[in-house]
Amino acid sequence: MRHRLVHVGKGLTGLLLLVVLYEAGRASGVFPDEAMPSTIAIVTSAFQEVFSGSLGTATGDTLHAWALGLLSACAVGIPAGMALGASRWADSLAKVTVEFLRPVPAVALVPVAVISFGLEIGMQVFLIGFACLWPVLIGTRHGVRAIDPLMIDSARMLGLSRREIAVRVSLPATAPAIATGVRLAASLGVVVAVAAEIVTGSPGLGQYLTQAQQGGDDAAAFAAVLISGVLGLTVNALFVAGENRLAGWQQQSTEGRR
Amino acid sequence: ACAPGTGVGEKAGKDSSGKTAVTVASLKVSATVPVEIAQRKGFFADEGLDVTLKYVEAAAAVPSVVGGEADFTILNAPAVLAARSNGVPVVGVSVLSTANEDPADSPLRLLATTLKDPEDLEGKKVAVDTLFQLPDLTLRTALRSKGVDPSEVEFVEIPFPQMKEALTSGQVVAADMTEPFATGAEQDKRLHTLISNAEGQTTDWPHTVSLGSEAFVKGNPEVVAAFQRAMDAAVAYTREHPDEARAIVPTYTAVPAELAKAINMPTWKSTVTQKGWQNWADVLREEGAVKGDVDVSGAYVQQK
Amino acid sequence: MRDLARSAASFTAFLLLLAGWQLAGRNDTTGLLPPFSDVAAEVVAILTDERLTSDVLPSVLRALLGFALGSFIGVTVGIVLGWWRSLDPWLRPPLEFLRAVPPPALVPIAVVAFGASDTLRVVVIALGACWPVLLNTTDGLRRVEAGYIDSARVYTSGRATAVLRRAALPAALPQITSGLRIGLALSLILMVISEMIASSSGLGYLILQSQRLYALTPMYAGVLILAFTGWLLTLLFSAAERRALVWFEGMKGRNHA
Amino acid sequence: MPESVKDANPGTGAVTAGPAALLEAQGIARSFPHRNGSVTPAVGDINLSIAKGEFVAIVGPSGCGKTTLLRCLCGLLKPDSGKLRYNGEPVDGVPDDVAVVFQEYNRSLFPWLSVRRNVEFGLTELPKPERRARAEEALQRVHLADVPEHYPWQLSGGMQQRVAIARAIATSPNLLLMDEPFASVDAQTRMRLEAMTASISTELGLATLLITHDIDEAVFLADRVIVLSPRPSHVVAEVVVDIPRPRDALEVKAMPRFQEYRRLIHDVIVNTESSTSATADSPVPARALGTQPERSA
Amino acid sequence: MPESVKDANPGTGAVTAGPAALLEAQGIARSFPHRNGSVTPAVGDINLSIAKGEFVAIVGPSGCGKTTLLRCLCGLLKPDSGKLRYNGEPVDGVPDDVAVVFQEYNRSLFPWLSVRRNVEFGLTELPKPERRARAEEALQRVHLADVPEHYPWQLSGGMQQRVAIARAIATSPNLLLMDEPFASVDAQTRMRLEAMTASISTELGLATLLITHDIDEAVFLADRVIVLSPRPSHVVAEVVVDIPRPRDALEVKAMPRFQEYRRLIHDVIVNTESSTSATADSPVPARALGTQPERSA
Ligand SMILES: Nc1ncnc2c1ncn2[C@@H]1O[C@H](COP(=O)(O)OP(=O)(O)OP(=O)(O)O)[C@@H](O)[C@H]1O
Ligand SMILES: Nc1ncnc2c1ncn2[C@@H]1O[C@H](COP(=O)(O)OP(=O)(O)OP(=O)(O)O)[C@@H](O)[C@H]1O
Ligand SMILES: [Mg+2]
Ligand SMILES: [Mg+2]
Repeated sequence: MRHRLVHVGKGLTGLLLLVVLYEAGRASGVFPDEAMPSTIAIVTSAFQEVFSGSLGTATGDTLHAWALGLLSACAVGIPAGMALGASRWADSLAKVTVEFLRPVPAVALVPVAVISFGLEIGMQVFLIGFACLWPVLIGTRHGVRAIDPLMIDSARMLGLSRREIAVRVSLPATAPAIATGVRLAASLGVVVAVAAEIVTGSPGLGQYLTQAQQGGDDAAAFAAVLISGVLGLTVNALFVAGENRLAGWQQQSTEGRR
Repeated sequence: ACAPGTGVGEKAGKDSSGKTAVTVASLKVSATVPVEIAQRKGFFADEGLDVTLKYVEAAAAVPSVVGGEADFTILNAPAVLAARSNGVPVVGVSVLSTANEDPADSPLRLLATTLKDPEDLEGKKVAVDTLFQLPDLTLRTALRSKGVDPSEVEFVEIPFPQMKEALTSGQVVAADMTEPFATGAEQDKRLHTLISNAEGQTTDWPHTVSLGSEAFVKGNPEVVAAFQRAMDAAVAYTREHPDEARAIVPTYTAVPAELAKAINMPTWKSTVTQKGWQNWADVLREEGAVKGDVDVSGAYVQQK
Repeated sequence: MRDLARSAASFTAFLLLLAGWQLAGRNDTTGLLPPFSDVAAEVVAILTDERLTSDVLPSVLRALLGFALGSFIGVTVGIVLGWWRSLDPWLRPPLEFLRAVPPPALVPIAVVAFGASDTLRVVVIALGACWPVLLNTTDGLRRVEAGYIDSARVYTSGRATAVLRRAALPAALPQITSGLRIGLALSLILMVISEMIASSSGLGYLILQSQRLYALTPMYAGVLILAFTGWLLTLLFSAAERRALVWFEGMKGRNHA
Repeated sequence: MPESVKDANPGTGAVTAGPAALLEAQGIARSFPHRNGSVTPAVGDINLSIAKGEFVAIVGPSGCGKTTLLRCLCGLLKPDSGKLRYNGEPVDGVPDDVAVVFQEYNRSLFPWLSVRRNVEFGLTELPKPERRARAEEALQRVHLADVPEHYPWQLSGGMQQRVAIARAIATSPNLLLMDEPFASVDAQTRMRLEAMTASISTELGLATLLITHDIDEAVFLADRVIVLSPRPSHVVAEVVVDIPRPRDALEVKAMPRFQEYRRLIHDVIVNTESSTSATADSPVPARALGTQPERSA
Repeated sequence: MPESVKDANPGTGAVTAGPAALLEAQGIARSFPHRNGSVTPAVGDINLSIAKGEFVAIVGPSGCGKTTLLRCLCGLLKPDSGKLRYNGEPVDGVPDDVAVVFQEYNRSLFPWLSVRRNVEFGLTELPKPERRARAEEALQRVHLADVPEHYPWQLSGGMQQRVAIARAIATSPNLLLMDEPFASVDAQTRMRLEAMTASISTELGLATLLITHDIDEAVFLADRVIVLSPRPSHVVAEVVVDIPRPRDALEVKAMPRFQEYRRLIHDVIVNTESSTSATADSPVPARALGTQPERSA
């Protein structure tokens, strides 16, 4: 408990450093004073807007699309990544296609996404899912490749079928690498969700941000940035907690010996 | 409605109250205020339309009508022509606003720091929000009318909210702003209006227009006509009640109420001629925004 | 022989994808999905006129520069966090905060700090692309087999930098390259995003501008060039990777040798 | 069961196992290609058969291909050539009732599972209480009943090796393949584990193939000891150990017979190594000693 | 050099090493905490010293904490308590001239380096030709001169273990710590490697600490054999092996003295195990046998 408090304290100190840097930038004139409101103004605005204004709803909308997008990316990326990692044939079959699709920016897909999925959340989920797919896929693929072959042998020796091996050996052994990929995708997902909202105008933080900027309300705009940052932070904290449960063995097995 | 193409070319259905259900993908900008008025003042309802408003950003506007997500959307006239010239089947159905009668009233204007004469812009950096969209094209037209060759000016894209910063920090010598940024920036003593974007244009130049997909417009002439009538009525109402319009703007955009009272509005006008559309076709071609011909015939539904 | 068959299969799968596109494009009524053949013709046009040198090459160069800078930042900070673990609780939260800030939201700060310049774009790319590298470096370093570290400590007499350079980094290299792979593709995407602001040329600008004017054929041509560039770069990258990671593939593939 | 003494005649004489042959390998060869095109031949040409319930030990110099052979025998590795039958069926994949203890025990345990769950890993089809009981029993046999909730990486080398053994025997296999399973345990524990191995293989009628470096161990445990040549390996001699079971460690090791077997095998190895790879006929009168082994089971 | 016979008096008597003590450990203890708050005590309380050029062997039951002790001794693991001096200096990090052969050889070789480069790993300060020469020599000593360009994962278990030994001796350390270095090599090779170890330690005046499970090996090689109790381990007995050097394997193993030492150590182990953890005074008259060891060097 105490340990955890100290940990959180360190993190808060780190964040405080960020605030200090920001304010220093403002004070020294590196950041333009008018365009960049003070930390206090931002935090105040964030509080007001979250509890009374539309920022709360916007955050909810973004989170909703983000969660669905990330989930679909995982649903596709993890099995596909495992297949690509485990089978050389699958890997080479998909290689060119994957490498071709990967650098396609989600924004370039907006027209196609709107035509195919409409203006509703489906379009956003598609765009977020598309962007999040690659880190999950590549991370999983790497993880499967890094499995010690002797573990697979052991499982085969113990009579497991290919499918059972995938579920009971490859998946847990890959969990740490998947976790890294998903963690990466999770915050990328927030970014893409916001960007997609900016571009398409679907409701959410991004639209809120554009609106605030259009309205010249800098504090509100920065409040949206603050919230998306805090979202990222929270998401990461959740993932770290989940990762410790699912993949903690790896951390411990390497660190316990040091 | 997720499947591609649903709704395109189909008859718009009537809902239980006997009204025709119509979806309009609108934008959260002050130029679309007639749409809000048509909805709130019952102009749509008067014409037997049950309108659902959805808000999109410009990038999603055209896909939403050609994909059947919405029946009508709002854009500016040159964008409609550009889309058509690239084979996207959209048709303008009504005009919401045109260039201002008095250029001084224009919501779009070029603000500068030290320059006094538009001719001094040649060889300098000028900020525009997005190249080849309405603000940029009107500015070019205005410059040409003053004898300045736009191709000699270096335009860079800087989003409206950052323009003032770019100006005062000296990154650009002038910036083409819209409302509410222009009004906000003008309060800064260091900045002044160099030229209005409305120079060299008349109220025959359509600015904001409503549009639908070709298939829908062909398949639903009555709905289109009803929509046209409702919009035209709303435009007329807007012109006559500028203060009411200014009061509505902050309710669906982020323009602060204070500022909304001071901002310039375009001229709300629903009738233009073919010549008015042709002007844009010429500008688009001249400025190199589209390749090849821009055919204005069929680009918009004739006024009833 | 087998490799040849694999590449053939790979390209066949890709061609099927293109064929699907062609078919969808032919049947498209919205005007927003041009058939592949039109797009391919446009690609050839772009690559043979002056847009190659005015738009495509400078952008790719910027993407590469941004990637290089981002990788450097990612690896460096990743090493700091992964190796000097006591710093992690302090630095992790601010970094996670920054990671979640969408680049479009950072535009005001960036424009003001760097002006509407190429530097701005390279920095935007670098700041976006550094995260996959950073995370994978950190995690890779944390997961290095304890036995390797022990050995290295004994045979380098415990000099921390030597242990890091000669044991931990090579052992983490497979995962770091996995991060670099993601970062490389991300750099190209960020290149497009970076050209959303304050630009008047470049591949990303070409894509975005075409999109705004509903010139979908040049837009998809731009995307195709982007994808092709990504594929080429990945190919180069893989070749380098194969050389550096012979041991990894050999070690992991030995069952099936 | 081996009908009689076998003359090691590698490359020519196929070992014809009786009707009771459980595993039968003919002309197994395996080499490893390298990137630069060169090839390391590991297993040269090996004929081998294990009867039901038989205990066979393999000894041979380091790097001669024992592990490779074992991996081929259980279907984990495809031999370049040769025929392999298990229970009369051609081997394709690991047969259900074969368990293996790998030489690199530390890499074969699953680090994300506790010791108990590692041992239970192969027993999914059993109901949970029985699974647990079996795992506990197996852990008891290897004297590790006190650490079921530890993770493998929290164990010493010898403990990990014992977990691997427990995991293998918990599945109650019909054929147990063990690759130097006692290399990392202390002498005391080793003796106990040897005794355990002998007793369960007798009790359960389990066929066992043991790779070991310890000649004493081979002779003490096996019905038949197979001596391999250096790489590329082939069978240099097969020694049938005719000591009645049950065998008591102290008793057996004091028998003159035991010493004779020991010496014999030692000599075979030394001779083979010195004559680099004098193959063809075994230079040692393996025949002289071999007789029908008796088994108590 | 150990002045005289040591009485194993764990927990009380500090071992005072002479002026020539190279490594001196006093009251070393180390336990491992678990997530659930419980603690596994591994090393109980160990006093130990190794003189310059001395050969010490440690035997003890599996899991008693030998590896943990070794990791503490070379500065890889911080003991919970106790003092550690190397060359008179407190140990903080791994001293320069100490080499270690780890028990988990397969996890201690670098898979991205060829065998030769693994062996050269500790020699960076030497010019390249000399580095290469040293690596070659070391590989020759472990009979692996023919696979310098292989990667560790292309080698058999025994070969990997030998590479680890080569890597250690190539650095010409002053203190060599070896954790069951011969566990995976065949009997023949093992004998050769034992002989090699003995000869280089004598030739180079190298102090060696050998953890082994083989009592014969311990007695044959060591000047002093330390017997550890089960976990948490302490020293149960120290047996000074008074057999003159150079020792010839066959000769020594035939000596009645050798058998006596062997038996003695065996008895200590058996007694300790049976009396669960009868500590305090060693129940065995270790003193009776120990005398000043003679070294040929
Ligand atoms: N993946 C591989 N690639 C290349 N060569 C290999 C590979 N695996 C094994 N070898 C080679 O095959 C030979 C036999 O190896 P194997 O592991 O079967 O020996 P072993 O008899 O088990 O030795 P040990 O008793 O030392 O474990 C060795 O020379 C080794 O170098
Ligand atoms: N990282 C760890 N976490 C928890 N417990 C550990 C850890 N490492 C070792 N232990 C425990 O410490 C004890 C001693 O382990 P150690 O490896 O030192 O034994 P050992 O004497 O070397 O045994 P062996 O001869 O089997 O190798 C064991 O009971 C083991 O479970
Ligand atoms: Mg082996
Ligand atoms: Mg140990």
